[in-house]
Amino acid sequence: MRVGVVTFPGSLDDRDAQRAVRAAGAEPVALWHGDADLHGVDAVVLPGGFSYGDYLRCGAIARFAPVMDRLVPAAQGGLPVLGICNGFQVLCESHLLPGALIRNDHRKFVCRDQRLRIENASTAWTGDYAAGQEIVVPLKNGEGGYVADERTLDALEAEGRVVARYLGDNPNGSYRDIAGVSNERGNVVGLMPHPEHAVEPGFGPTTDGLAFFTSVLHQVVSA
Amino acid sequence: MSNELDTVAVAGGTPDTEQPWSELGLKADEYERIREILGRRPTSAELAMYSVMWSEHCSYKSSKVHFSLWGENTTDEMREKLLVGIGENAGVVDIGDGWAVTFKVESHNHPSYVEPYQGAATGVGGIVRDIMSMGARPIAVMDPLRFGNLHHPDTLRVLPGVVAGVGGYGNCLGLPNIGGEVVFDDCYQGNPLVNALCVGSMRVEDIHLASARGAGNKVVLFGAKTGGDGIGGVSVLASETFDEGGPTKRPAVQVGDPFAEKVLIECCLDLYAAKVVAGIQDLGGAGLSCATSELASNGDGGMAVELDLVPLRDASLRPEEILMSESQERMMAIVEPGQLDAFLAITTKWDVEATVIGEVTDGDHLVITWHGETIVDVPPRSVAHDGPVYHRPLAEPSYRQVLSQDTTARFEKPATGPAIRETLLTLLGSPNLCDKSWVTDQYDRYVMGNTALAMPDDAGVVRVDEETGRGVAVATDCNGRFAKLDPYVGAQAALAEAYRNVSTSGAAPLAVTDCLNFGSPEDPGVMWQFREAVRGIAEGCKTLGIPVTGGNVSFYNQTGDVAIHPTPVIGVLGVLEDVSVRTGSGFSVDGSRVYLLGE
Amino acid sequence: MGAIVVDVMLKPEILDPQGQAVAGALPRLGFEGITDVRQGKRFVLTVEGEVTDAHLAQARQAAETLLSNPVIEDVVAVHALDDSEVSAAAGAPA
Amino acid sequence: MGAIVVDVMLKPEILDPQGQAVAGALPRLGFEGITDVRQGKRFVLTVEGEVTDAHLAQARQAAETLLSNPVIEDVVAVHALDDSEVSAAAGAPA
Ligand SMILES: Nc1ncnc2c1ncn2[C@@H]1O[C@H](COP(=O)(O)OP(=O)(O)O)[C@@H](O)[C@H]1O
Repeated sequence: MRVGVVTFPGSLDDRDAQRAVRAAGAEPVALWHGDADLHGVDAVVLPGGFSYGDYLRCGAIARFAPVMDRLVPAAQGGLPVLGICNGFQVLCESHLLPGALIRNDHRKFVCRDQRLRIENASTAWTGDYAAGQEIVVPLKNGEGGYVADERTLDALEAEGRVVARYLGDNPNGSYRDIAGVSNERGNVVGLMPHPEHAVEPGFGPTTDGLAFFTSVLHQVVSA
Repeated sequence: MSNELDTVAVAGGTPDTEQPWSELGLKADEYERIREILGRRPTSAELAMYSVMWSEHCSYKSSKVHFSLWGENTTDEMREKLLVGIGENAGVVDIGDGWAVTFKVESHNHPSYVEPYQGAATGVGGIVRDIMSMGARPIAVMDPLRFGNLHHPDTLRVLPGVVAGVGGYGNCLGLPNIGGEVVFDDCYQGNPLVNALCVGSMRVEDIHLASARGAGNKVVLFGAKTGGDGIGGVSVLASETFDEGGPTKRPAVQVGDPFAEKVLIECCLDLYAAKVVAGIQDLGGAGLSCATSELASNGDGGMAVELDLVPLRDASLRPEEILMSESQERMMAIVEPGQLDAFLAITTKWDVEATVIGEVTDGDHLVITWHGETIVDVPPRSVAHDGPVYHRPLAEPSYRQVLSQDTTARFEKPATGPAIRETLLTLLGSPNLCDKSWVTDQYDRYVMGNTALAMPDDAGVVRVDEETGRGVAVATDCNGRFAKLDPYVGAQAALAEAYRNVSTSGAAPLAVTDCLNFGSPEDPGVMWQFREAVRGIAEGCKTLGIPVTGGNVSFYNQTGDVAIHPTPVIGVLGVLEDVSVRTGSGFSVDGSRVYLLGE
Repeated sequence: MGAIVVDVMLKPEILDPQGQAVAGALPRLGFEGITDVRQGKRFVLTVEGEVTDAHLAQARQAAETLLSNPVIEDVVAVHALDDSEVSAAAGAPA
Repeated sequence: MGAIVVDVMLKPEILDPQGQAVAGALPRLGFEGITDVRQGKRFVLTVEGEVTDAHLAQARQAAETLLSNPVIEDVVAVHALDDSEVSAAAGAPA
């Protein structure tokens, strides 16, 4: 099983995502933003970071990278794609996921160990969790406030597309405490917190994040 | 300066032209020395170069004489693990298994007072480029900070701006922030201290040095375009005391572009891996003046540079301004002609602009032309290394007598349970002891996935080798109040504290870096404090058996004639064979016994 | 050399933390008459030569595709920068 | 309810990484005619009732003290938002 990890200029957690893929037992494949080719991977992670400095809007410029020309139709066709933090922002800008991420309501970057509840354990990336399971993984962002209009939010709730929710204090002003959402099919997931920083004992608060990466392995193998 | 190009030929024929050496911060005798070296008056471009390179900040002219204390107190045993010592961009130590680590702390104090966000941001950017220029991948940053009174209105401007700047730049670069300090004291009100430390790692054989060797090799400038940022900033902002109205000379502020720097890091690492870099230097204070003269001075020949080839952001810049510009996110490499194509292929991949602006020559002069006319023709050593050296007068300041008589005897000691409780709560709630997470939560400590300890622990610990778990611990410390009472003992106390913090994490201390923040060197009392602090650190290091590998001096941290407390910030680095055995500083298991070690 | 201004504001229903922070600070500084603040972005695009209709059309398209995110933002104006504004931009505050 | 617009731009000599990132992206998206981009801020201040000269004076002062950082930014315009702009802001792109 080969999982691609895209590097945009300004990606930061690309090596971390590769490490997490390896820890889950899959083979990480480095994908380059300027190369319009997915090299036959079975799933893709868009990692965290500040692509193009996130100067315009986070994820706005990365969305137009050549690799995205391939990724968008593949995702629409069912390829499992996980966007973490900046990757989530890129997925929203690409309209693969609804809504957008804006500046944290307290206007500061926040880095902390975050409690989450997995709300939907049937997406391509959460199958190894139990629905309702609580986990702790790092959260680190300056523009992590998830926003969408009421209709969209209601639809997401109704269709079970809220994948994870913040527990405790809302860290960034996200509407309805939303930490992650999926597309209708459940193959594309965007997540603000960083499971890839919680896969190895001693480096990160827990190893609770590993199941995101094993989930996709099991789902692809069984599909 | 008139608009006519001041070439070497013009300068030779017009010895009596008035020059603004004093405005540029040079002393009359320094200007005379430049004329002696050149055998004529300098051109305006040469004057610009000498003035920035001979500034306190770049030349260490007041501090240099005391640096012999480092060497005198470094034994051969202490040098064993030292791969690169004082004098290069940053020191490098051998941490075993073929791994080398480089680290250094630097100040960006005055710019951070003028524009807190950008000052702090570019402070981080500058030290990271120093580390990159050694051939290393930067792997962590730290930020020892000092502010004035927490309740002073100006602190409301400076503190959030500095913290946001350190975080904004470091987070965007993807470097974990693994520690630092936040200290409040009235003495820093008009002179906050923003010190930034960076650690980098590399294989021993990948160490790169800043020297231009091999006639015919190309001089390549790469990274951001050159603009009018901080022109004269280094000499003005770093060497002049603030008057009430703030800085009076060029107010140009440098703006950092962390995205450009992130791309530059990855680009440099690809260049190193492809082995297409023969020499490299970052552009920091004094910009091209510094990079060209230092590379040439450290090399084996001369250098010829066509300054008009430098890509500009602002087409109206004059040659002397281009030489002095402190635009950020730029590097200069020496590249063998046969490797130039491979070099440029890598910079193109990363969308980094790279321009050949000259070459190494077999002469012994640095010659810079502007559209074919020679505007600089100097021996590079005279610019970069043989600047003025001052033996400034020292005198023990009289305040110490008064201070030493003011003991704790006049305080009433809390005697009852409630009084002790009250005292404890007051202490815990005081700005210098309270929880610092308002600051540290704004910094990414997880990025890169190698952080084994960070705040709230006493030392930061990062893994260097993912296979073996080998890694390093770093801590920074300084209590300026101790240093004010006795700079010798205070500096040693800072060293000892950082040493202890590294040891308690489970690491074996290996090397020291320091950032010496002081008032005006023209004040004999300050100079005495400085000398005592250096002596304290050097002798302390000898006792502990670990060498000073590099650091930075920041003078003129004073408002009017009132200097800050002497603040020699000490960083100690240690090595762990396997970071998984590191010890955190909290109680982790219920029922553990608590021991007090030492006296 | 001409210039085109593109103004982008968050949609009215989207939370604007920056605008709110400014609005909260104003009364403390003695500015009493201002009841609300929204913060948006202003882009100044430089084009070669005079601003033509073709330039404006390009700018409008860039505004809709790259410079704004229609999920949360509105493009509120795209227009050539007139000379009085250019001189203001070059120095004197309005 | 009236509204006042305050436009703030980085001083021309100050590096604008945001504008540069946009400028770098435009040609890749096929926008060829745009040679440079600068990104600034636009504030819309709401006041009670009609915009008066007193409001404008306040806005100007707020612009100089709070809304801009005079070390690196210029206030390039302070003016009442006219009705056509208000309606644009409320919906239709210009
Ligand atoms: N400016 C800063 N940047 C990063 N970390 C910091 C900073 N200030 C304090 N810290 C971290 O916060 C923790 C607590 O700091 P502090 O209260 O100063 O502890 P101590 O008194 O034990 O040195 C330490 O891990 C320290 O490294």
